[in-house]
Amino acid sequence: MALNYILFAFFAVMAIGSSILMVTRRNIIHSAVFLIGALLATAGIFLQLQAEFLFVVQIILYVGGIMVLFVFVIMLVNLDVSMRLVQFNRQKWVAGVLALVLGAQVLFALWVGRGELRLPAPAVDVSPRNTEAIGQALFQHYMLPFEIASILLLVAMIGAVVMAKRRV
Amino acid sequence: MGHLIPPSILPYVLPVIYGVVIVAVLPLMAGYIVLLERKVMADMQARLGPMRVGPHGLLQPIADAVKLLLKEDIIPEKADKLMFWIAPLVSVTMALVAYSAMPFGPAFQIADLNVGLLFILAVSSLGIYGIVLGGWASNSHYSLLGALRSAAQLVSYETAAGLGLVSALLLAGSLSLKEIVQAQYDQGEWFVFSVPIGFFIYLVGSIAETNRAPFDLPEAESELVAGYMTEYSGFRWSLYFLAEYANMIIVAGIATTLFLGGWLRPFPHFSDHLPGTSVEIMDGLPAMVFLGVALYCFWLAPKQPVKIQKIVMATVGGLCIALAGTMVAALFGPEGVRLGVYGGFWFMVKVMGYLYAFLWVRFTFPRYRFDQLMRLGWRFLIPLALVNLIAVATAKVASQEWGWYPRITMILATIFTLGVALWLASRDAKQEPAVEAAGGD
Amino acid sequence: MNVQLPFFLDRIWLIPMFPLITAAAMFFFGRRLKNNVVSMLCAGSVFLSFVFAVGAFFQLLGLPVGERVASKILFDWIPAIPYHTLGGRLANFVAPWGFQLDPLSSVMILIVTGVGFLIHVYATGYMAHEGGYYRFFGYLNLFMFSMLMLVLANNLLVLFVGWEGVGTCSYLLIGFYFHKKSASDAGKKAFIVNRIGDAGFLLGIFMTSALLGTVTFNDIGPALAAGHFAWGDPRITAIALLFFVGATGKSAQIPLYIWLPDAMEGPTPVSALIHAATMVTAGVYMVTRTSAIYQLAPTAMAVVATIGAATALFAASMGVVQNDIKKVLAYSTVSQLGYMFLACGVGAFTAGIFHLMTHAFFKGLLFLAAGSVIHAMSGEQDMQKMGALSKKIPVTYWTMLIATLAIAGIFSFAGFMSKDLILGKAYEHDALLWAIGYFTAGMTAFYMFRLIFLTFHGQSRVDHEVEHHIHESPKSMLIPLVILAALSIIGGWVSWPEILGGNSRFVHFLEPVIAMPHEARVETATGASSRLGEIQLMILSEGLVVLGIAFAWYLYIKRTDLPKKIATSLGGFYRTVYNKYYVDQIYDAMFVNRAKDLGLALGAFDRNVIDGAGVNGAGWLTRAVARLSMWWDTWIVDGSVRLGARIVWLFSYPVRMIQDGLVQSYMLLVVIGLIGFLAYYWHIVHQAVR
Amino acid sequence: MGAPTTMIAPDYYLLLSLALFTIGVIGVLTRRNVIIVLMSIELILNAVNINLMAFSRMWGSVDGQVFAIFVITDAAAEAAVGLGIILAFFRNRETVLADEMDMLKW
Repeated sequence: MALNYILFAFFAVMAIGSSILMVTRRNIIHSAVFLIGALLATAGIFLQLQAEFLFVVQIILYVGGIMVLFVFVIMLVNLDVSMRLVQFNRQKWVAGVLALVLGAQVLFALWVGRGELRLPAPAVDVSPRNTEAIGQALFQHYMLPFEIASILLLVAMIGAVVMAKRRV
Repeated sequence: MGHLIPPSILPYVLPVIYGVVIVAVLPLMAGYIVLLERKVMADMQARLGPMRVGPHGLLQPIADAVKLLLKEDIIPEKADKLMFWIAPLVSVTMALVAYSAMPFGPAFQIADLNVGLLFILAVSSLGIYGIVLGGWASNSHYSLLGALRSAAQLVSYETAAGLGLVSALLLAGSLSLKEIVQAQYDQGEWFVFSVPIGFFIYLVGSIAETNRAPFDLPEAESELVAGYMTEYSGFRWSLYFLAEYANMIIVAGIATTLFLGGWLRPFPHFSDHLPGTSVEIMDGLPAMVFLGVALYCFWLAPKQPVKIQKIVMATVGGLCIALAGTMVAALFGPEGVRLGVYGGFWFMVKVMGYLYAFLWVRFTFPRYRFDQLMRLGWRFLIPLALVNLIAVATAKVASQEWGWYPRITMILATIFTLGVALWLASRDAKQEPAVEAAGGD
Repeated sequence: MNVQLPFFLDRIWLIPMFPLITAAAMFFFGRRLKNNVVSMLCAGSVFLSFVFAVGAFFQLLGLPVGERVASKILFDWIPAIPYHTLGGRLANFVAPWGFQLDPLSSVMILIVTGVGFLIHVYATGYMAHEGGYYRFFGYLNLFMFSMLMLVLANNLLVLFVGWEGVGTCSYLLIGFYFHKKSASDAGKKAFIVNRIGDAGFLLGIFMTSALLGTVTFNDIGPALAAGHFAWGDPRITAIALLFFVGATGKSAQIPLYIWLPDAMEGPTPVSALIHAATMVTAGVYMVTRTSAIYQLAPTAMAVVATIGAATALFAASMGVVQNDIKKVLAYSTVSQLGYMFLACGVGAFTAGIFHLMTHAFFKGLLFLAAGSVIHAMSGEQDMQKMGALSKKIPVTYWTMLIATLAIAGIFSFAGFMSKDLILGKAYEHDALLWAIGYFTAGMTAFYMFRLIFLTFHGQSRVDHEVEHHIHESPKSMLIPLVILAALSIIGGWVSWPEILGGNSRFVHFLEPVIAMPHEARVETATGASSRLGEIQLMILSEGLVVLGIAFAWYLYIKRTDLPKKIATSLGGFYRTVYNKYYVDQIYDAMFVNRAKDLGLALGAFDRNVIDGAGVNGAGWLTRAVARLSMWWDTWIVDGSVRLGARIVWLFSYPVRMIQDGLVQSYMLLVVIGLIGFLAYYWHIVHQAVR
Repeated sequence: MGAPTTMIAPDYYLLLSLALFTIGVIGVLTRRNVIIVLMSIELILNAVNINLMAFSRMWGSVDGQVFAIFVITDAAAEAAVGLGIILAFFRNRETVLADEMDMLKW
């Protein structure tokens, strides 16, 4: 019913708008905040797609973790220098146009395949235990990728420590 | 009353009501927690504390609130207006949103997400943005430093506290708060008794997360005037204040739900019915307590110096009488109402106990240095939490797969973890770094 | 011979070792040692050698006359090398590091160690106030070692080692005051002149080994016998002459005597030890040692005798006119050496060695006494500035007088015995040689007493500042004087001639070393019969000596004005003699300057022809070629390379424009590629659809 | 949450993710500030996640969500390392501008 569309529209508009603002702001902090907004909107989209676990993970990891890191770094590096500079580089026009062309191509793809994708009729409870299902898939079917991802995180952590360490 | 409202919006009615109630009650609660704090502090320091406003300062919170609302709202010249304006809102909003999954009672809950616990953690972890942005926006070094400190502190201690929670989650086997409480009911004991070390870790972590003493470095008066709140005043400041106390209540609620059996009354399985009725005798206890308080108030009322105070004290007594009445009435009312009322009562009692522990710690321990704080978090709590987690998991496997007696396994796991804790503590005591590390990163 | 020898004989090799050890000690830590420690060590080591020498000597006497030879071989220095001698025999060249003690070398080591010890003691007093004390004694001990090696060697090569060693030490000690130019020049002169002699000696050694197939003394006689060499075989004569060249170098005979007078630049003890007592006699010793060869070379013998006699007369004539006290002694040394060679030349090797011994006594004494005089005169050496010192330094005076009597050959003094033995042998051999020797004896008496009178008698001509602190020398200097004086008196008695009722024991003691070929013996036997007897000869010489002494007294005590008159009356001749017959100048003109010219010529050749035409020309050529190839490299090779690089650079220009190192432009390229890919993909799909 | 009775066609989600993706690409290509470039990359990853979500919902399986988890993991790792690099670079060169980071040219 309508509420669903309303929610989707709200989240979508919020996501697109704040991401546009994110890209265009001069002040990096504002950009970060708008990115947070976009991420929260995406989380809302997830929730609407009945992926509660991903919704929470999105908030905890992205918003509560990664973006905190970003804000940290932004506050560590000197802002007002970069704020007074030109914000866009030489190739902005051609780049923008090319990006739009790319988008247009994909849009064309969507247009060609319009209406062929359908969501199944909602079961009375679509995976009520979303978390358990993900856990099962993650720890049984995707065990190896999971471990590899953990190793990836370890490596990233070490790399970050080495990088950010002073006198290195 | 089902026919009064169209069925289409029926599922959304009750949550809205609950939400309004919470938003209305919370500031009041926060104010009175402050009063409680000051009273406890005075008691521990052999003083009286606020006595002027209202009998025994009972009206002090209201006076403070009025003063804060009437104060001039100052925005620094060089501040980033937008952020300066948004930050407190973010804090308080996130704090309030977190309540939407908090089960005050079996029925008294806005939304029972099946990831409720994670949801609360996530949302409350967003409160950090309020602090960081506010500190950055006020364009003052004290504020920025305080903000960065509190951000670092939160990020570090969230991990430890979360790991402490997971040990309880293992026993519960669900992320839905309602089911967690239910699991404690089924297993017949609060998880604080099963995983005491997890509870301890969460206690410390929650104190640090809410920037309370002895971990209140972000607003350490002696170092940076008031941390991220230095440039704030009046209403915005009170918003931060509200957010802080709301967060305290949230962490207390989480601890209550996971470790203290949520809305369950003590000895939930003990049942002794009033003869001829289905009334549990133990349910009479709250009514008795309220009644006693009411009688005390009435006994005090004539002794009050001023007339208005007499009246106020009497009012309080009447309030308590009314509460006792409701409780008794609830005993004979429909099942749902009874559960809700009593659940809410016990829940709040436990929350208050937890907060009392907060205050107690605050007035007992001196403030930490920043490097000490970080070391405690990263080198003691997190490893201990991990070990605890493994031990508990092993114990659970032992009791489930190999059929060992659950309590024995839990006790063994606890003892093992205690040993590890002692070893960690001795190791840290051995290598106490120099003071020059103060100020940390 | 591996029969068990008695103690000292078995350890003769130790005798040179003691001085060597102390010398090494001096060179390594001498700088840190106190003077008295140094003198104790050095004199002590020499004394130890002396003790061993005496012991060895008496144990040698203990052996029967036939086999009085003890040889000790430490190890093979040069292992055996088989080769063919000129005689065509297959020989085995081996140079063992061997020592040999027989009557001859025993006498030598006694002289060397005894006199050497006394002179060490003397030097401790004489050098007390000189710098480089330890250096001096180090050199001195090194000299002792070399000299003992020389006299103890059992083959020519080891002897040559000692020979060179003593030459080096003499060089070092003459130039001891190296800061004085004259001293260092004198040292160099001595060294270079010795080189000439040594070259001859070395050639002699080569010829010996080539001809006889051995260099060991004991094997030379048998080798000669086995070779059936005729009497006067020219090859043998050549060897003998070459050896004699070496001897003239070392023993300061004509024509190589010129270094010895200059050698007086060295400290007086050095003059006494090296340039009077021991080293300069090495030539005589060597000739005696190889007497077996000389016996077969009458020509060489004649040359030796002639040279010896000529040197004796010549040097004596120069000694007459010298005013430097040490120079006088130096020339007298030369002439006495001439006597010794005269003796060797006439086949009286034993007489030569005998005179060597006595000469070591009194000439050493003379030098030491002169040193004492110089010491008293605080460095003054000119006799014109002396006189009437006999009262002031009596001990020196008396000892020096005894030595003078000895050298003059007054009866019963050591000099008398040896000199008259030589004169007698010479007379037996050839009257002319005897006449020369006889006349020289008179001159010797004359100039020696001239020295005595000028120095000790008459009225004093001493400068006043020197006058008042003339003093007798310390005990350490006087005691050796006294001992040597005693030796100068009695030293000759070991060989009291038969005619005077004695038995010339010393001569007989040396006899077995000197192998007398029968021809020579026959010849001398015939020669001895017809002329005057020994007694008459002795009386004649005594008379001449007394005459010379009286003449000296008349000229330098009675009529002190006469010498000037004589000098002026025969001016040219006098000046010639006074300037040593201009020999040095002649040598300079004949050899030294020629050598210099040759060197200059060679240098010029080297500079102009070799460097100029050869090296520089080659360099110029190379440079030219290099410049050419450089041009080629720069323009052709590098040019082509650069051309290629240039081309690549040109064509790479657009690509390089893309590679600006900016992440975002790379990203842009990625996007472009994506667009292209999608476009192509859609093209495919379109065709598939259609 | 009450289960919605009618579903939205996946096209909408795809459009949304396309929009976010394009915006992210523009940001990556045009902004000079490296931090914003990184944030734009995060945005792109989000667009991808939306796609994954939509399809996993469409097929009714959680695989898409699992992949989304991996994507988020990658995003975390990338953010950590990238920000570390930026910090180090800022410490050395006092700049956060992408077009001044051309030390590896040619």
